[in-house]
Amino acid sequence: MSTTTTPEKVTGATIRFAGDSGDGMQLSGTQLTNTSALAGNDVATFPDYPAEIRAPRGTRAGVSGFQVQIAAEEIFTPGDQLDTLVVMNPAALVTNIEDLKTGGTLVVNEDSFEGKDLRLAKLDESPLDDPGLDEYRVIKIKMTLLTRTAVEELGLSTKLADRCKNFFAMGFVYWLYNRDLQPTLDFIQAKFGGMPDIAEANEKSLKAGFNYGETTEAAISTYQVDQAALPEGRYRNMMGNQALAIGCIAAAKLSDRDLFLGSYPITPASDILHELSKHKKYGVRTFQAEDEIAAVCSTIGAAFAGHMAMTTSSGPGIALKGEAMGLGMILELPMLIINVQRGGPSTGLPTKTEQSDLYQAMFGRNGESPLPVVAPQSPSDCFAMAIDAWRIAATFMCPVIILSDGYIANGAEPWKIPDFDSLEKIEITHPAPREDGDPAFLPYARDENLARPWALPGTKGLEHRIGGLEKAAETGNVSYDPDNHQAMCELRQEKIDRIADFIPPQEVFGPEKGDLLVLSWGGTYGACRTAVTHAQAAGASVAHAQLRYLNPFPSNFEEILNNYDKVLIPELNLGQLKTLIQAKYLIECVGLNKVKGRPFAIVEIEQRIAELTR
Amino acid sequence: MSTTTTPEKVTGATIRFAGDSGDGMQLSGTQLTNTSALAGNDVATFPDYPAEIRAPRGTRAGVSGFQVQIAAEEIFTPGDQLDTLVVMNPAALVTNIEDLKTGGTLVVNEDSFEGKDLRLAKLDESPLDDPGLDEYRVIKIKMTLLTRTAVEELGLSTKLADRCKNFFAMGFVYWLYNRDLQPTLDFIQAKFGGMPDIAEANEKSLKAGFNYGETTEAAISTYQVDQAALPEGRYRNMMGNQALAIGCIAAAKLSDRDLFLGSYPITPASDILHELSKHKKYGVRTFQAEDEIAAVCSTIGAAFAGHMAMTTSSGPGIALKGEAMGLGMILELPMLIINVQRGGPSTGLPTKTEQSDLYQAMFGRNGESPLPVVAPQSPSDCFAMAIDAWRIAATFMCPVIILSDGYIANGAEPWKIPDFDSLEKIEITHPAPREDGDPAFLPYARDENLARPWALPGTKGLEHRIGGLEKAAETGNVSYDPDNHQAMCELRQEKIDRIADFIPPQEVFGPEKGDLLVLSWGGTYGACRTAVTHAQAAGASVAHAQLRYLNPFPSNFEEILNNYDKVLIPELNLGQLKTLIQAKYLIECVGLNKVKGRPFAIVEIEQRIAELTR
Amino acid sequence: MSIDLPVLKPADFGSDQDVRWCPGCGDYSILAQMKKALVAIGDPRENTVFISGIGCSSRFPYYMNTYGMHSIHGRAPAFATGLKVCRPDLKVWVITGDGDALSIGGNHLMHAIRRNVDINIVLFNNRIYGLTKGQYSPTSETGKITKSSPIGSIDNPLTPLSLAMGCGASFVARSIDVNIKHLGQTLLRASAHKGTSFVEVYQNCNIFNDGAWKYATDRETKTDNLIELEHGKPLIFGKDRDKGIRLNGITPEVVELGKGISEDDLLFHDEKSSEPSLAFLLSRLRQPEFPEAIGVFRDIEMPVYDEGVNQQVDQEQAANSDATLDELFNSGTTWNVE
Amino acid sequence: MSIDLPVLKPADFGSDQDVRWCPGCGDYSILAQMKKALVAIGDPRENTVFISGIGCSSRFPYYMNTYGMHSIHGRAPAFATGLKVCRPDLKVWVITGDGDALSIGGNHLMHAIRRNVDINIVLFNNRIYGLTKGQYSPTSETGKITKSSPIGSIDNPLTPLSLAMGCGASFVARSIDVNIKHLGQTLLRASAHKGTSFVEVYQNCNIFNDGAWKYATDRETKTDNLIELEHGKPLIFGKDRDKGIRLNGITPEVVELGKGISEDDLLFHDEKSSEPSLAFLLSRLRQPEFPEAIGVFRDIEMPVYDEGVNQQVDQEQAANSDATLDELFNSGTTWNVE
Ligand SMILES: Cc1ncc(C[n+]2csc(CCOP(=O)(O)OP(=O)(O)O)c2C)c(N)n1
Ligand SMILES: Cc1ncc(C[n+]2csc(CCOP(=O)(O)OP(=O)(O)O)c2C)c(N)n1
Ligand code: SF4
Ligand code: SF4
Ligand SMILES: [Mg+2]
Ligand SMILES: [Mg+2]
Repeated sequence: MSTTTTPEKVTGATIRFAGDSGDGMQLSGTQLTNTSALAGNDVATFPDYPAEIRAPRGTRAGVSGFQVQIAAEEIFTPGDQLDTLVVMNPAALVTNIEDLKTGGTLVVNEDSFEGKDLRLAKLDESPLDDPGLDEYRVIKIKMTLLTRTAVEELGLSTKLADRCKNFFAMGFVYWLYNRDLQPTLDFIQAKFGGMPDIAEANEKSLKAGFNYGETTEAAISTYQVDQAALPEGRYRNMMGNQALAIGCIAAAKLSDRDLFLGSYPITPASDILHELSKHKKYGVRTFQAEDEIAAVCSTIGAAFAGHMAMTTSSGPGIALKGEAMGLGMILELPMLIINVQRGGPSTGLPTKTEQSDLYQAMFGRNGESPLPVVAPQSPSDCFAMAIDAWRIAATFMCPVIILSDGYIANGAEPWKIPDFDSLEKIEITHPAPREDGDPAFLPYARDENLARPWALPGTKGLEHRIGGLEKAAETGNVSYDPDNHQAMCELRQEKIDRIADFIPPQEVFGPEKGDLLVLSWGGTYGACRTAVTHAQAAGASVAHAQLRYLNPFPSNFEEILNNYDKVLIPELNLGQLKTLIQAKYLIECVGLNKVKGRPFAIVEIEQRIAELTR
Repeated sequence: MSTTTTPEKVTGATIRFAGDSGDGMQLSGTQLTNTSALAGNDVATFPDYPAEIRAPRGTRAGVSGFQVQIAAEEIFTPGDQLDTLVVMNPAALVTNIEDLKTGGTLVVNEDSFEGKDLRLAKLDESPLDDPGLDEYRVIKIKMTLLTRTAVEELGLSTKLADRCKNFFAMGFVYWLYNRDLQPTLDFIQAKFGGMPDIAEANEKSLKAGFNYGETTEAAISTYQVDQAALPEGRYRNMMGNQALAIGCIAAAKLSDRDLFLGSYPITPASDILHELSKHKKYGVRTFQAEDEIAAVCSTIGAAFAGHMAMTTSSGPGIALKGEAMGLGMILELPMLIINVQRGGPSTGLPTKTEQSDLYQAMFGRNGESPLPVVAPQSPSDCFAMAIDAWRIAATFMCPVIILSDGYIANGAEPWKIPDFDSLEKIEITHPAPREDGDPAFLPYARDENLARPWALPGTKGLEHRIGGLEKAAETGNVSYDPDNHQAMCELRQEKIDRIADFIPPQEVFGPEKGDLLVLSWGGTYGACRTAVTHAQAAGASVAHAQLRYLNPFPSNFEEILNNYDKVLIPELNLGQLKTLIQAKYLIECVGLNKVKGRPFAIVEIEQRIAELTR
Repeated sequence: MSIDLPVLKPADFGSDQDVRWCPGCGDYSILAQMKKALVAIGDPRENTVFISGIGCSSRFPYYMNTYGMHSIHGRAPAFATGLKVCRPDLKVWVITGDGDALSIGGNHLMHAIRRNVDINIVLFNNRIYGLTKGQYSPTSETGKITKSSPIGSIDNPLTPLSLAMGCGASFVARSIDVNIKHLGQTLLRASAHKGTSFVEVYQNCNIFNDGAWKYATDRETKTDNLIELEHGKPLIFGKDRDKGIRLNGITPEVVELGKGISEDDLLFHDEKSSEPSLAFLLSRLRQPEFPEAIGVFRDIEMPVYDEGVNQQVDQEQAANSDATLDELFNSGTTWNVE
Repeated sequence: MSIDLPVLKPADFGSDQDVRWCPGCGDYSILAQMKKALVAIGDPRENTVFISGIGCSSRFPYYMNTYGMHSIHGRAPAFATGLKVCRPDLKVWVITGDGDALSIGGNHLMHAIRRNVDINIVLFNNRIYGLTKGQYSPTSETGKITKSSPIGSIDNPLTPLSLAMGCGASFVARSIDVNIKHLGQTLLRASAHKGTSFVEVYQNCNIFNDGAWKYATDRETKTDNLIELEHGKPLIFGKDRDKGIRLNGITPEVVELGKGISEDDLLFHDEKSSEPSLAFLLSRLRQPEFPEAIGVFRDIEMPVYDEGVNQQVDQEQAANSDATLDELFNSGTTWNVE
């Protein structure tokens, strides 16, 4: 690959493709991500699309975007402001332009700024005529025309030809950022190999876009993003939902059993179901239930059966599972309950991200019903968290809630691939069969973790009945005894509390004591870590703690909180973690709360840090 | 009514009937309660029965009890320790005896302490032979034999004759406490008038019991409980569920509309459904839904229709309603959601009381989904609370959660009957029809309370669509706009917060400042108030606050909390209100937590007060 | 007194919101026919309410300039029941999908039908979960390959109309998104029926399940694959109307007319039959063995739930017209403290 | 090799927990017959699991010395599905009531049946909510006076077997608590069937709905009010077996034998019919117009859900017997950082 312009070296770039939902922007972004990862960059992505399958073509509501940050250093977010924005139509331009940096590059498909396009975007005049665009480096390209011309000889219908536009746009961006075309050419072969015409058209368009840049020297400069200094190893790109799925398969195998998923589709959790349903060869059984209640109940049935059982959903679906989760808790059977959070309340903003189901995870059940809650911090962390969560569930015999979110679920980042054999096994023992003379089996006896035995149906001599009524200690028989009830409620709480000593102590990034601790959980990790890094570099006395275990809190957590004058908790909700921490430790915290269906920008956190440390 | 023994004057007495579920103990207790109330006593009751319909006869699991305190002064609980315990069989004796005061009276049906009775109660020897009984005044009566003899001439079957035993026991207790037989004789006529034989048998048994006391002078002394100095007025006995039902009918009428209840039966909430279904003549529509989800959804439909809509359930059922409650919240329609709490978690202890669904009420929904929560303090307070709750719902256009509990629901106390006309009206206005030229109707416009208009289907020109997706301010159209989402989340929270200025300020019983504040909510009111009264009398610097509004807290609440050195929160859970208060006010509180399926004994609270004020 | 009511046009029933279905989606046609049907029904806009669950189809209420509620997934019949019981004066339509109605919402559908609440339920059956991007649904054919069934689904599909019959439905019909006249007529019939009207509409999802109903909509094949039910008429079908359905005992069979078989030998449709067995049998006619029936399968009178509720209330109110709240407060045993 | 397995007695299937139903409750009889049936079935205790929801009937598992789960209200079929899909080696029974199965649990029942999961569902139909002390249930007759319907319920009752047929059930039967022999046989038939067996048992709740099935259990009336289905046999009933059911077109009618009507004119039962219309029609025979049918209505082979799931898994595992987790981890595009 050669280019006539000498590329300008940059440490990173944030690029967004934006166009109509039908324009293939998600594909463009994914390809750029993979190519860049292969080039050794660190990458982080943020897809953002409308709730409709195909929102009306050309409208603002129909705009779909995919943002990726590629970098020569370790990064934690898909970036705040854009270096380059590609827009395929006027609606995409007006809804995205404000994220473009002053001086940033705006690539426009000029062909789709006709009267009809403007009308669909509810615009009276072409935004290309807006003098405000002067602050950007605007590159107008007749992409539709050029693409049609590029594929002309294949004799495709105009409709099919126009579908290749995104490859043209991609090609141009590849030129701009000195990307290698080969991975995408390979992808085209793999994906469209069965339809040679389409494959060729896409290839031609991709190359045409690239060549257009080279030939016309459309831009003053192109960019070069060097390899990031990631730890040595083999990598692949990993999306959060995919990592959860693969992590769960690994967890099942590490504990030497098959996986069962009971689930009902819901955005943004469905992809876990999709992914797992592909892996039957690893002994995975997926049950697409009639609703969320059946999903969780089948999961409990599978846990009783002795499988690694799990259920996945998002906020509204989890609300429906509350009653059965309470049963799972009192049955003391191990299972995972995964909530990929989305914008709430109610149906809310189904395709947007939020962290507002923490209360629900902690308290959304009747009675005293404590359950462990954990939260992965990034797409690739989902893998480790799934295994961790199952280890807790199996060790303590209890359902464990994993709180992911839409941002993590759909975002991607490089994942350092482990050797399966290097992963720590999860030892589970089941009580052995008994003969007639043996002492009676006690299904609610306790081990050193207060866990009860996991006796599997089919095992002779362990026949026992479990249920949702309060149960007598040891025997598990129904008991209305007042003192027993108190003892059992306290015991179930105590069991969960003891997990604090099982999980790793809380780590802190930065000074052990100081003015400010930034405390985050879940997908806000990247923005917080980056902001704290910047603030530290600027000399602020600030540390960052990423809380991966939300219930119970790690054993050293209180001590850590007391080491800082102030605690800032940025959350994509109105202050839910803050409530938990204040209630438990009586330490006043400062909330930074955003509920816009979008992740934090790094600068939002930087600003607040600056205010609190100045 | 005359008696040969001169009665001993006492300020009050606590009496419990205990026998097999089939022995009619609930009826005996209820009759004694009514009779005593008619005699001008203050009364408070506590029925306690097994979860089974008819648990196996004669077993410990089958014991059913009814406790009543009758008093010549104002009382707030059914009493801690028993002055008199009536037991109909060995199982009842062994399971109840520990609640009897030293020196208390134990009335025993001697006839049912045969071998078979002992075996059913899993006893090797008759507990009547236990020397431990010496600390009580034991009165053994051959009740079965005496009852059979009393009704002999009627020629009833033995089975039917034996069914009258409870009237015999009642008669004896009436003699012991100098009660008038007439109200119960009237009751017998009203209830069994259609079956003259049965009516006569019951009458004869009642009188036989009374006469047996008088004739045999079975007891050394009888007791006289004088009239309590209740405020002037007309009274009736009221149970909590009944008061909720009647309060809701009143609330509907005060706001000039019909009542709709969508409900699915569940203990201990079902009686509200039963009660309301009797009142069709007041325009009440009850819908026994196929499940709790349909119940709450039909309620939302009825609220949309313009009715006063409500749904009732208990913990597990409320868990199922979570998703729809979130919809009700975002739709901003007024309705009541009543949770009559029972022992949890899961199915738990269905017939026992507990206060462990506060977390669920506050947080049991996905997303940022705040709802007002209120809690009546006693059976008769349910009436006022229902009206209050509906006033809040209609004024602020939101669902309101009422947390009652099994103790309040089934307990009874005198209720001072108000004049309907003296109750404050609830003014509700609905927007008027519009003509074609009128400005567009804005279903999410706001009034001074941030409430949106309640536009009724059928009104011309107000056609609008509501739903669970985030909605644009004012128009209510679907909106994915990030800033709008934040604004709407904050607005919905703000609206609920503002209710703090609408509800009455928190009252305190006792000194305005001091060593200790006892803070209670719901059914623990009586025990706390009594314990604080006693402690105050003993000179402790302690006050009592009964929190009837749990979300938001009253506007002066923080100030009050700060006026005391310590705050004690007795709750029938593991510290749920404590969590809320600590999170909000960062004030460390002391918890007194009981989860035994039973209410607090006054002495339990007294002890803790003593410890904290010593 | 005669008032000149403004005559509404179909467009008057459209709201100001952009319709956001995929171009080419069958939902557009149903929306258009519904607007026309409402014109024919003639109720004022404000007396009509559309209630839906969640799904592509369930966006429907947003596009209607009537009252409407886009509720939660699967529960629309329950909202509609509460509304209708309180406000029998309103016309209530429930719009739902095969996932919404039959998967998560199966229980509410079943109970609305058995109670015979006076609502009209229109089920857009595209045999797929559209909104969540293409998982198989309870009406998807066994072996279907979707995102959640990469090597084919295992579940046996439900026949919605058989289910409705199993719940004792009083009105059951089927139509097709592109048979616009038939669809319009069917909606009118549903509206005219007192009690729950259950209408299944074959609807094409051109994005995730394109051509699911091809056999029933293709010019070439449709006459052989569909049979239009008409009350009192024999079951005849085929391009040349030369085929029919005959009963052999209780088993239906396809026969050719002529060759000794006359119309009189055929099964005659009776939508008014008090027993649902015929309608049930007709609902079991499925491709490829049989042509599938469209039209009204059943339309009988049965006690209507919301009417019953309101009758009881009216009756009790009439019998106790002097009942006061004070009477309620003072019922039972009372006493005075002076 | 022959091992002497200890022969179990019915009592061996009883747990050590006190049975807590009301004296006289019909549930006792079903419990007794179940224990006997399990002896006949001959599976070891540890391979049998009872799963129930909530209700008086749902206490059943506590009284069986097998594995068991007393779950939450209405959801037992869903627990059973999860269990059976993972452990096809176990025999799974679901015990449920008319409220548990048909009210709150309707959706799960429907989907278990249509998927044809290999479980046996026994519905104790007492036409009342027992455990919550007597509200009307979805099978209560219209007009029923209960605590929640003081002037009579308005809901039309469901016929559980018609519903099951509407969901495409592969095995459907009905028996009566006090017909102990028939009940025992029916449980054995249910157990033998592969796929979902759905058995309705008429059960007396002597506390809240005593005599609900009097017509079917009273010595005097039962022969006239019941008809016992036998595969391949004509539908004959009556004390003197002198009455029968005949089809008039598709409409059943009661006829007297003799007077020119012979057995051959009657409707013949066929539990193996591939189409459910006959079974559906039989399920619609209701008192007082018709005798009600007991016995096996339908027993056909149909693809079984849990088998299908496990076949796919086995097949994929066999075809990829060398699949390693490392392969999974490394799939897709990977690159090395050195
Ligand atoms: C409680 C809940 N569970 C799941 C979802 C996700 N969801 C939305 S629509 C849908 C299925 C839609 O299928 P269908 O009813 O056939 O409608 P279509 O989109 O095909 O018109 C699902 C699973 C949800 N919104 N809420
Ligand atoms: C979620 C939930 N809702 C309601 C209840 C209360 N409840 C328990 S059993 C029951 C109905 C029982 O009726 P049925 O299934 O016919 O059983 P039966 O007692 O008659 O055997 C109800 C409403 C509950 N336990 N859980
Ligand atoms: S996904 Fe299918 S059903 Fe949904 S709008 Fe698009 S074409 Fe219609
Ligand atoms: S209430 Fe009825 S069903 Fe329940 S145990 Fe008693 S008799 Fe049986
Ligand atoms: Mg669909
Ligand atoms: Mg029942």
